[in-house]
Amino acid sequence: MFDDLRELYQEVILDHSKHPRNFRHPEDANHEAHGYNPLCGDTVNVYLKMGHNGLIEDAAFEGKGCAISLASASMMTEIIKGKTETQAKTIFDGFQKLVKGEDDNFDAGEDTERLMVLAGVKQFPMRVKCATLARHAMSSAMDGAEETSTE
Amino acid sequence: MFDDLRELYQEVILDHSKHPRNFRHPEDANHEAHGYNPLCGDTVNVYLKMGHNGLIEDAAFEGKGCAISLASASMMTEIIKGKTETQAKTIFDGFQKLVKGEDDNFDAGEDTERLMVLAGVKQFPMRVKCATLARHAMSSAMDGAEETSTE
Amino acid sequence: MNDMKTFDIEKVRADFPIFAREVHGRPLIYLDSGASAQKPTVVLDAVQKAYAETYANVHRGVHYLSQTSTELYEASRETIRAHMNAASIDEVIFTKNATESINLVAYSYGAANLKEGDEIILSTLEHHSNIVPWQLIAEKTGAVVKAVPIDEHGEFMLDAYLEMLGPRTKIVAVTHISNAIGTIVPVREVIDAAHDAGAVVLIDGSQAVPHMKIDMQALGADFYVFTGHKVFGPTGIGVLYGKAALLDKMPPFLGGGDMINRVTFEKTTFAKGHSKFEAGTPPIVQAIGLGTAIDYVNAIGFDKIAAHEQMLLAYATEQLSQINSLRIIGQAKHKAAIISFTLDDVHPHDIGTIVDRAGVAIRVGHHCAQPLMDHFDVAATARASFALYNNRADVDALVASIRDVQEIFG
Amino acid sequence: MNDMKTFDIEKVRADFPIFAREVHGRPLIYLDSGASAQKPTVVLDAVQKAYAETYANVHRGVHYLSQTSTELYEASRETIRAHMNAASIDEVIFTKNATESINLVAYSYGAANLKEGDEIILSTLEHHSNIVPWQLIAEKTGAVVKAVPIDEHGEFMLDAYLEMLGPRTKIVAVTHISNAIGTIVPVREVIDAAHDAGAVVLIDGSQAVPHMKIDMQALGADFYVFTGHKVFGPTGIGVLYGKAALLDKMPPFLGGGDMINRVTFEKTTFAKGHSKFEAGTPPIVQAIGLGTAIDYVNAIGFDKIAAHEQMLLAYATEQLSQINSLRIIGQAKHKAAIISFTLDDVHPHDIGTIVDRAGVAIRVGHHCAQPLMDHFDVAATARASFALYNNRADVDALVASIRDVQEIFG
Ligand SMILES: Cc1ncc(COP(=O)(O)O)c(C=O)c1O
Ligand SMILES: Cc1ncc(COP(=O)(O)O)c(C=O)c1O
Repeated sequence: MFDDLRELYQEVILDHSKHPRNFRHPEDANHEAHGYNPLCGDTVNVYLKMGHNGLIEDAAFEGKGCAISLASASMMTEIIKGKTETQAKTIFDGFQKLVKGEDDNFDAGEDTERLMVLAGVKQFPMRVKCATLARHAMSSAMDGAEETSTE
Repeated sequence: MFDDLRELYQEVILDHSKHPRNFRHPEDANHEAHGYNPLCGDTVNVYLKMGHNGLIEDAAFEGKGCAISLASASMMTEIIKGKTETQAKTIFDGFQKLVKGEDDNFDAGEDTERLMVLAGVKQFPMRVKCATLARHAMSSAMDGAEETSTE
Repeated sequence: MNDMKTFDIEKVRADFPIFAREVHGRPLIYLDSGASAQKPTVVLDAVQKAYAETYANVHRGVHYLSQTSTELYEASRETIRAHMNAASIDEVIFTKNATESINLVAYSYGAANLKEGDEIILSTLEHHSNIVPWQLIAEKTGAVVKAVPIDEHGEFMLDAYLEMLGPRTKIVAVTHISNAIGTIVPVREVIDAAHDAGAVVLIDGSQAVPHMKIDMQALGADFYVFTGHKVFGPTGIGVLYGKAALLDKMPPFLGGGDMINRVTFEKTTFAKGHSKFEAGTPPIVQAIGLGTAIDYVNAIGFDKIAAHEQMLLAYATEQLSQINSLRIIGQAKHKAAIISFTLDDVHPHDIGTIVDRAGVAIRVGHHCAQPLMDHFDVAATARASFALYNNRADVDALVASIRDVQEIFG
Repeated sequence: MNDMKTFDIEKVRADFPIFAREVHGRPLIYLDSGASAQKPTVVLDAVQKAYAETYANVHRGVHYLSQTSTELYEASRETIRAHMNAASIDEVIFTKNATESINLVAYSYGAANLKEGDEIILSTLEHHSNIVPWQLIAEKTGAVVKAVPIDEHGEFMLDAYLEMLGPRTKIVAVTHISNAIGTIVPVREVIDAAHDAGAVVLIDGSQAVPHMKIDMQALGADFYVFTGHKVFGPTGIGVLYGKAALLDKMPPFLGGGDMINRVTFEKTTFAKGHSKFEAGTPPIVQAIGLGTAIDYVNAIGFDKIAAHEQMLLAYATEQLSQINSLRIIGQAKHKAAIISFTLDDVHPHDIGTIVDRAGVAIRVGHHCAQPLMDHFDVAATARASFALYNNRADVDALVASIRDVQEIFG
């Protein structure tokens, strides 16, 4: 078996994909968006509860997808909860560069290590969209858009 | 210079193309047809006076065209005049095979020799349509069609 | 003739240069011919030669290269006519792919003949290329698109189809073989019934032509389309067969050079025959390559190709069925060598990524057949599709790589 | 940079394998690049390699070959974007030829925006491919097609054009360079005036792209089309550039795989960007070949190519002018290296046949520009068109072969 496969499908990722965190539809969510990957038909609905000063009080999702997209959605909801919109978007941008292999010095503060488990995606360019589907939908939810597609 | 060019552009052909016979519009023509070659824009109008029993009493034409198409039209009018429709069509068919190189034993009776001067066309497949434009228009005129095109 | 001993799979494989290469350090196991087929050396040579030795534009020239290029291009049309047993070369139109062929019929025949309330019958098996053009034209004309259902095995439901046919049915457009699950549709029955109802029929043969001999005069379809790249030919070329009687009455689709008779700003008249539908410089070299590809498969013989592929289908079905948690989607009685499957709990994209590392190329996704995916209530499947150059070792490699998937996903 | 000494014509000729061949026992003198250009070895190698080493269908696969094929295909789009200086790759759409590109705009933009009485302005210089699509769409929408006149030199009459523009003008579609007589149209002025009048502009760059550098952002055209085979690329590929703001609002043209977002029988939504207009399997390998061709000409440099071709144009014009009874049709001030001519009393088809026997390939006929032929009151002309690989010896051979014509016709 191949090292890069082992790196992609790390324990943490498989765990998040099998037992996604925040996999629910909070009743008090006030922002939501739908993400869709036309390549594989995967869908994700993200739900945010945005408080004062852009604080993300709750983040959750529902949807179908591959291990990478589920794990990515699951981890993202954990990470952005309690952050401000600006902080979240900075993390999204860094994450985007990380999985595209555009930035080797990824730094997302305390979340760096957690997100680094998804860095293996950069060896698999066709899977980058899986890793970023949730992040795009979350951005859209913050911006008020209703539907995003990775294409 | 090349032999096959000399054979194609024989004196007789150049003469017919420069001084086409029966180049006129007879007032008493009772059949006519328009021929058009979309490849070069050449046009020919043929006029026939058909008598009893399908006898071709007069044959004439007008039009623009290359040396081959003009010579062919000119010679055809001479040859079919005085023949019956059936005789003319037999000659047309034989002529068609001759210039396409499909028949080495061309026989059009007394007209064989005259038409053989156009046999050089068979070395020039792209020019076969030039040689047969008038013949197609004449067939159409006999059949009552109004417009033919070589394509 | 039908002697399998003379189908030498190693010799066939040697005809395809791509099998000399490795992928991720492993021999290439190519099980994605349903998406696009590999090309034999004879086709590549024909393409190279057409560019390097006899290239010029066609139809409009009297010079030697133009004439040669035209002859090669038109000879290819005749090859395809003969292969399909079309009645005349005027029934064989070159397009850029099967998708354009279908759109041509929708835009030309469809727009001219459909009225508000008329019905276009498709099936749940269709590829998007045989759905969307009809939806677009339905929207323009007020016609209605209906889909013949399929059963749980993925069989085309002939009875339901017969009941759907009626006086409003104007066009029936169905696939010959499903690209996603391999179902072979009983097109002969479909066509006869449609004709009885007074409808015209388009058959999407994109997946059929690589696997079986087709015969237009025996089949009786009004239109039949296929695409060059799936039948071992170049990309950029497709074929539309249409009955001359219909084509003659259809308005042109694309306007431009070569499809005209006479152009003035006041009035333009159109060419006759296949030319009316071939606007602009055609895919000259691609047509030449496609003719060569058709000659190649005919030299091997479709009886042998079909027997070889059915053997692979049976072997692969048997081997895959032994994998726990693997579910084969589509178990029609008559199938081409295409197997779609899912694994419990493992998404097809993850399957695709993992088997690729073992050199195994399969397709994962919706296969441009989302209504079919919806029918089976899956977003995507993994699909292994076979062609004449595959062998049993390819099946074994696929099975082994699926074990890798299971190992990773525990 | 602009040092002509570094344009080594013999080296350039050696890049094109076809010049190794003879025609009728004579060296090939190819003066028909206006109809289609020859291909350099680098393009043939790219095509061969794309089929033999990295071939698979694009966009839909996660396996290695599909990914590689997709990367090569999309890299080509970026090459073309950069070459045209388009603002984004979403403005670069691959079609099968220039004709399809124009039809796409007519069917999509035209059908959605034209109403009864609206005006489409073309010019008398146009190729049929930039006339017929507009006539077809005018017939469907009730719009009216008008043609800007040209003068006796074949010059586009800018004044007349400015007067024709008005509130009803919705679309202006003119050629950048006339394929039949070489006139270079002042497209910048045409575009600016059209924009002032509120019309959108399509420029047919089929004859311009092989001869000059183009810059979409400097030019400001709303749509710009060209065809691959004239710019040393494969057949079966064309390009449509369109401003993103317009493309985004346009309905799809061809429906099928790859141009969708989500398909159901109830409702289908479409992809964004260039994908919306690329239905079905694209001309994958042809796009790769075209990108290689564009890289090839850029490596030589358009300043050198243009200088070389203008030198040939001047030399050929001078030499041909010395032939009694030869009349050059089209003597615009700014011309590309295209010379149309007639000989008193000798029909162009006879000229073509005779010079061909001397190995000289020229085009004879109406050059798909019948309204232009009508303007000059000829049914056909003979046309010599030059490209970067032609040299002065080619001109001399042409002149000598015309002497043969005169000898035969006495
Ligand atoms: C000016 C012009 N426009 C359009 C075309 C059409 O190009 P194509 O036939 O490749 O579609 C051509 C060439 O034939 C041309 O010269
Ligand atoms: C059944 C079927 N129809 C149509 C198509 C469309 O072919 P193309 O993409 O070459 O136009 C395909 C393949 O993609 C197919 O499998």
